[in-house]
Amino acid sequence: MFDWKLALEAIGMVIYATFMGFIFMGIERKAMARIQRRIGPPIYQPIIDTLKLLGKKESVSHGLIYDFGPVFALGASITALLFIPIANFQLFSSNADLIVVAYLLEVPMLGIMLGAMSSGNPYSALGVQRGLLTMVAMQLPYGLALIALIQHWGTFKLSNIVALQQVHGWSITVPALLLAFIVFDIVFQALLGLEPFDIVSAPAEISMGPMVEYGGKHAALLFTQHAVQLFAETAFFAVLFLGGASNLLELLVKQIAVLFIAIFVASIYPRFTIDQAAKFFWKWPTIIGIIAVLLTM
Amino acid sequence: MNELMIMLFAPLVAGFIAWALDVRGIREAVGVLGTLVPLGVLAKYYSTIAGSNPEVVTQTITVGGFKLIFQLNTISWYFATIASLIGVAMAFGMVSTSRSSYEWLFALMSYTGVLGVFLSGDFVGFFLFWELMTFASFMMVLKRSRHESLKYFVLSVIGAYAMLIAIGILYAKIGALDFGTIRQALYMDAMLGSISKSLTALVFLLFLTAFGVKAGAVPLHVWAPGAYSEVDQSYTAFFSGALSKAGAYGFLLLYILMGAKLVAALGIWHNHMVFSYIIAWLGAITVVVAGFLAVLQEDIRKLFAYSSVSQVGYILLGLGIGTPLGFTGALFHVLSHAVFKGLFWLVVAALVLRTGKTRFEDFGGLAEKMPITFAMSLIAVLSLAGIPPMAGFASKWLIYEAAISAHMPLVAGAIFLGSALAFAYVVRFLYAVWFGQRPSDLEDVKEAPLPLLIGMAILAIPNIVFGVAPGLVTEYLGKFLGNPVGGNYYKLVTPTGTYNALLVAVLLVFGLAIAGLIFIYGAKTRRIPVTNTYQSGNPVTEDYNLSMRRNFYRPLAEALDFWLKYSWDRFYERLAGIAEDFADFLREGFYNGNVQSYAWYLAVVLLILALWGVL
Amino acid sequence: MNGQYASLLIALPLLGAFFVPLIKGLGKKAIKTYVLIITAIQTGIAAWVFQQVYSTGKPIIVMAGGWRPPIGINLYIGHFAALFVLIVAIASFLMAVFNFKAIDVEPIDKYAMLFLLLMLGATGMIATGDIFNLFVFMEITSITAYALTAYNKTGEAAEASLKYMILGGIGSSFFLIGVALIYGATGTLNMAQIAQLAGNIDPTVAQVGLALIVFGLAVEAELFPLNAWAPDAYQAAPHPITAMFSAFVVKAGLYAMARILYLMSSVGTWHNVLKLLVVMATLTVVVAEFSALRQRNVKRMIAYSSISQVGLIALAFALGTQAGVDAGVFQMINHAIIKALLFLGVGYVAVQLGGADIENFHGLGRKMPVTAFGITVGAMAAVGIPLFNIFWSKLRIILATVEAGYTWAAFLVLAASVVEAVYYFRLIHAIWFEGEGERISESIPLVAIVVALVILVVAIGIYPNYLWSVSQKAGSDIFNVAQYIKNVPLMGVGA
Amino acid sequence: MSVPNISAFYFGAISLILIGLYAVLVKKNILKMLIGLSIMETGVNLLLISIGYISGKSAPILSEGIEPNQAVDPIPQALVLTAIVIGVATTAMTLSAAIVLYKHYGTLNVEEIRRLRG
Amino acid sequence: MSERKNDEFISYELKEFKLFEPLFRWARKKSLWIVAFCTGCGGIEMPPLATARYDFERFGIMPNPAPRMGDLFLITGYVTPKTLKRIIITYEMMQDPKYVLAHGSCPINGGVYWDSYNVVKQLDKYIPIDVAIAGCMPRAEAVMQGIMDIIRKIENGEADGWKRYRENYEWYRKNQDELFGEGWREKDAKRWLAWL
Repeated sequence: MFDWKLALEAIGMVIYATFMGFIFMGIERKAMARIQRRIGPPIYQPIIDTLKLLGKKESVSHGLIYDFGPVFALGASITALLFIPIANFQLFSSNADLIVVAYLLEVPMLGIMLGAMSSGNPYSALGVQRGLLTMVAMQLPYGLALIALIQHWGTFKLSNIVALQQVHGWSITVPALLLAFIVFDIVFQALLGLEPFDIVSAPAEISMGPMVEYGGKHAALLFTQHAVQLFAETAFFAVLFLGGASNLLELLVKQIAVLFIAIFVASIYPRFTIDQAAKFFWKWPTIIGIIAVLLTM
Repeated sequence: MNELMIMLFAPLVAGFIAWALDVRGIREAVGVLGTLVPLGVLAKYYSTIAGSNPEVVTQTITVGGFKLIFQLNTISWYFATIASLIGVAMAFGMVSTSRSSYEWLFALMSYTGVLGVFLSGDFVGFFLFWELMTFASFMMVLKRSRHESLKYFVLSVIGAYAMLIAIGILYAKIGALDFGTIRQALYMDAMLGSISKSLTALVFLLFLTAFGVKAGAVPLHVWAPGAYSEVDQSYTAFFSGALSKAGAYGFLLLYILMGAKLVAALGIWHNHMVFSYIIAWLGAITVVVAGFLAVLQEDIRKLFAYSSVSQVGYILLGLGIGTPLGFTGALFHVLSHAVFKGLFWLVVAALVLRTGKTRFEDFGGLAEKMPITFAMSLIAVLSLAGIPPMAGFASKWLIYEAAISAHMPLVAGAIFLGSALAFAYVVRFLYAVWFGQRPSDLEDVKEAPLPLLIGMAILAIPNIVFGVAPGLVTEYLGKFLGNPVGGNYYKLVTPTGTYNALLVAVLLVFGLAIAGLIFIYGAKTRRIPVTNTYQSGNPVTEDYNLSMRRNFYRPLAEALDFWLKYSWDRFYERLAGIAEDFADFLREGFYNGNVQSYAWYLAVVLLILALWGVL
Repeated sequence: MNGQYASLLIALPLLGAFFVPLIKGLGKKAIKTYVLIITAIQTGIAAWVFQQVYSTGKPIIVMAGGWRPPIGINLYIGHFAALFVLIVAIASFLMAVFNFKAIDVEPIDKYAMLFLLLMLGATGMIATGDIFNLFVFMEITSITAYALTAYNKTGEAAEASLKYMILGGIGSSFFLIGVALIYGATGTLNMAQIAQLAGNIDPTVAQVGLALIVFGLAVEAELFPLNAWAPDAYQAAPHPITAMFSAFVVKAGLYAMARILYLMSSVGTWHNVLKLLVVMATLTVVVAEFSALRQRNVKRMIAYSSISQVGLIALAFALGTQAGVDAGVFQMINHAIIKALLFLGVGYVAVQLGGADIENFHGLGRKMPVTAFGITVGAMAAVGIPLFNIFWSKLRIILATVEAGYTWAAFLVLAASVVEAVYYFRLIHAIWFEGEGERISESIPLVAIVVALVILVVAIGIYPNYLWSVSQKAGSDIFNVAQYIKNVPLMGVGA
Repeated sequence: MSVPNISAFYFGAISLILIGLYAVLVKKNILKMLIGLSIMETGVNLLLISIGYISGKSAPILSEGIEPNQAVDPIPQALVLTAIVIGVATTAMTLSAAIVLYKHYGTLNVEEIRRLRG
Repeated sequence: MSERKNDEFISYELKEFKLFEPLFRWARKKSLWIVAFCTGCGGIEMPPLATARYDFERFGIMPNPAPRMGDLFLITGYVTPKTLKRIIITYEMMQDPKYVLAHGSCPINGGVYWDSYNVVKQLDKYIPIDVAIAGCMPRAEAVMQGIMDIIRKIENGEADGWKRYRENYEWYRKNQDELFGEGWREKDAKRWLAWL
């Protein structure tokens, strides 16, 4: 009963997503550099970095959970990826709906936290705390944006939402869902850990936050996970608000568009401290979210 | 037919025997046996209840002029099985943690109380076992601390007496006490409207306080942290696992008995039933408030106590939604909360038993010392945080579905915030207790004793089984609620969404395999000690504990300082103080010892009689 | 065998009391055993009467001097009277056993006489069928109560008995005015005939007469404003006497009030007297409970609790419905058992450890485990915990109160019983979980009594059916007056 | 028996009762209170007698000259006898209590005798 | 020497990944992460490289605070014993293959502080240096040239400082203990405890 076509499709999609994820990270660094009038690294730089990390001759571990953390994170990201309807590949999205995917996208956070906590380094503990508080802060507006979306389209299934958007036009054309789009975009910054809310791995303050103790293949795993997560998040964003895509190229264009919004916002804003971020998230995005939700009641 | 009686009174009798014998070995054996009997009887009845032609098992006895009816239908079987499952786990836990037979007696008495509440078919039996359950759990807390126990007892007795008055009003209006007649009369009355609107509102309010106190809804949750943390922790598994479910069962009863009448009396607002909307909002507020309080706690038991209150808030919310899907979600969450919270409390019992400490700053780095307990707590963490392949997620997912499809967006938003808070305080527990540098005095900590581990295993297995195959539960609940949730046993299909638990688990394994491949490919890992961490180059020593366990969420407290000024505890303390001062004033004023003033009281009464005559 | 020797119930204590001075010379222990024998015989007779009345179903009518009522005075021992005379006898028997340990103040023979007369007074009040006879028995009970309260010869005892006397004196004189008015209006003193004629007498006179009688009896039955003497009397009296006070003396007054109240039920303005009584009873419960909250002396605390529970019984009687009266009787029986147990326990602790302050009760669980267990069971039962007997009667009363429409009264009573739970559980915590002490030997008979009462409490708690049917019969005995009138062989004379 | 006509005796009895009550309520000294109490009892007894009195009839002693219907109603008189005996007993009891109080408290003022309170 | 072998600081697996070695060497060349542990006065020379004018990010070089992930260890300027302790600990935390780039003349021979009591004259005795850039704080172009040298050396496999450190770890260890005294790590760690 194991249909090989779906399995091959899945594996192909995972490889494609990882590759494109690295490219997105490269685009991100390249765009930031270009904004600062620097040439910036080649787009495929993250692939080189990951290969270099994999090639490290020595690898250090603080215990079983320290190793299990990144592995679990990457596993969860791949799972989340396979539930999102990428372009015309249905993959497994018929078996899960929006809430499941939203939760699966947050599960890698637990993997990273597990690994970071078991390393015993106070910087990583501080990173974990900030990561969790950011998640707590952004969860309410994130939920409200999703609820507005679900209430408008009346269904939880991603494939249905994509189909409805093909018929009735993209979500952002609907005024209420435009508000939801704004809220989701702000939350998107925090999900990716980009500039205004990158308190989680604030490079200057707590040296790479949770990832301070990671090196060699563990860091490679985390980079791959970040790549897959980036691809999954942008695909999720595109599917929800920009009407999914009939083919990979169209999806790619939408993903890059979303990515550029995030990059432009990231390269302008300084960093919020964690309680400012919490207060901010519970003030404006939540209010806009409530309005969006009430409009689509 | 009298198996029901055996099932009901077996724990009580076992409790008395255990209390009377008070011999180390026999006491535990009798106790465990006492908890196993109900589980056995319930298992035997599964075929009749959930079989092809489900028929209700009833048993009536007359006590003191009242006719007590005990019935076992689908819903009471469900609740009774959960309670007995937790009871068995508690018994195994108490084998290793409880020292005195006093605790065995009252633990098993509260067990009988809960079973009685779930099985009783009329209000007198319901009230009798409700009081018995409250009293027994109160005596467990009384042994440990007077203040907490009195706070718990006063609140729950106020709840119980509110229920008694509501029962009295119903008895006065309908003349009967058993659920069948009351339900029939109230159903008819919804049309006729002989019971006035205000009276129905009063009865609803009274029942709300009664069940709200036991379930721990926000304004009445004050007793929960104190009561849950003061008691011997393995009993708390039962206390918060099963006893708070009696409150949830009460709310369900409210729907069954008075649903139609309440709708007729309190009306509809924006196509939500007003009374269920109130319950939903009560649940939502409980989830958020208790979640925030749980995150900011420093004591491990307080954290889980507030977490229990918040999780029961989910159940109330599920019930409050009112749609069959909402009920399925709520009742599934009853099972999953009972299971993972019971597991957490057994883990806490193991920790307190082995280390004797309860505050987060004294723990640390126990993952190596207590590996099995750590594995169990990891399962419980995954389940409570709602990570997909676990039972916690399935029930929470159903409640989300129900809330959003019933057009209750703000309530659904509250759950989003609540589940994030759950994630936060659960990870905080993981970090503070299991990881980081181990304080020097925890060096010789041994693994938890075997019976406690068995108890944990009993509760861990359902977590995984119902996580991967949620259909089992929803299909059983469907018998009672007109199966709103389709799909086979590993896949849930609701009109608006689907969740395939098995597939998520498979894909997670697939993803882990890929990640594992990459991991194995790299250089062989070398284990380094905790002191070999990057402290910007400074050498690190074992003596100074680097891990950050105290005030883990200090920034959140700063972000919330506006709300944290108000606390329900202080409000209730002041109320109690006022009551006691009034009592003093009354006593000093009235009984002031002077015969003359007493004679004046007589004269005053004579005056009243004289005036009375004239009126 | 007609029931003539039922009059022995009255004669035996009277003769016993007057023989006491004869055996005064034999020493204290002899007197105490003598009292024990008398109470034992009394219990035997009462048990036989109880068995007789409940098996045949017909009340026993004793005509004093063979004169038929309404000329002669008759003793009407119906279902209630048989039951309660038995309770009075048993309680006195238990307290007689307790005398051995508790009483050592000098004039033992006078104590024995007063003890028997107190029992006599209470039995008489319950059994009599004539209101003036009721006044006489009430006076006997009151006077013996005044003397017994002052028995300890301390300043407090004298003060307490003085208060009791003054208030009791006022109460009984107004009771007499009431009797005079009733006699003036109906021309007879026999209760049955009064019930017949009550319908057609002038309503104001009937109401004033009834109000004054109820007032007089209310002082004896400790309703709210009139019970100021009660806490002091309970505290100052010797321990067995306090137990007897709360077990049956107060109840006799309460029964008399209920009996007369229901006799005069055909009086026009009956209902607002009932309303007044409901208000007073609820206030009794509330005020007594609140005053017991921060009590340093445990005996006074239990006295307040007893007053509040008696107030609850008064509330049940004042509802004016059959269910209310049955519940009241059921509560009366349970309350008698509980208070006997509690006062026995507390008294015994006060005797052993010197004084009934809360300090002595710290760590009692280790010092005197059985007594502590008895007090704990008594306290838990008094609060209304399910597996004990008061739960059933309190449940009955609350249901009857709400059914009779007094929901506010139910609210107040339940709020008061929350307060009761608080101070009783503070006591239990003090006994078991605070302080320490080594074990003191406890006397065998008292331990036996405590254990017997505990078993009785738990037995009724688990299987209340028999006692409920008994109290239903007793309740109907009070409630339907028509049956009462038929039973009494009136001579048919009268205006 | 018709409604007893409110004759002068009743006013006397009721006024005696009220005087006694006044004494108990106002006087601070215990002895004065007791005196008030006994006045009240006499007032009650007077009331009791006056109920049975039929104007114009002789005392209820059936000597040779008096017929039963000429005599006054004997029952209240019997009641009064017992009431007086009881009054004596209570007064004796209260006086002895007053003596003991004086021995212990050293005062008869009702305000000071307040050890048992609260 | 044998017990030194499994010293918990250095692991001796030298397993060569034959198949992917050229790919990894290419990756190591193209992505060098600098451990932003700028010691001495040269620290301020490094940021200009990241600006638009020189932009070493073109070559895949990224300043990275965590030593576990870092490859290129910059010693920018004079090295005092106190800093040397931190340098050694950080260097040993970095994972092989790692390269050291010494700026300025001070690490080479003490430079301007040739006679100072507190400056480490020859850094090469304590940790292996791959490329040293002369000049009393070389300008950005010189540093870029140094980095180009490091990349070239990695390309043709000459940058084997980490191998040298591993093979004669004993010699390096002797020099370090000679300077700081035996078991200086524990002593230094405990020194601050009294104060905390």
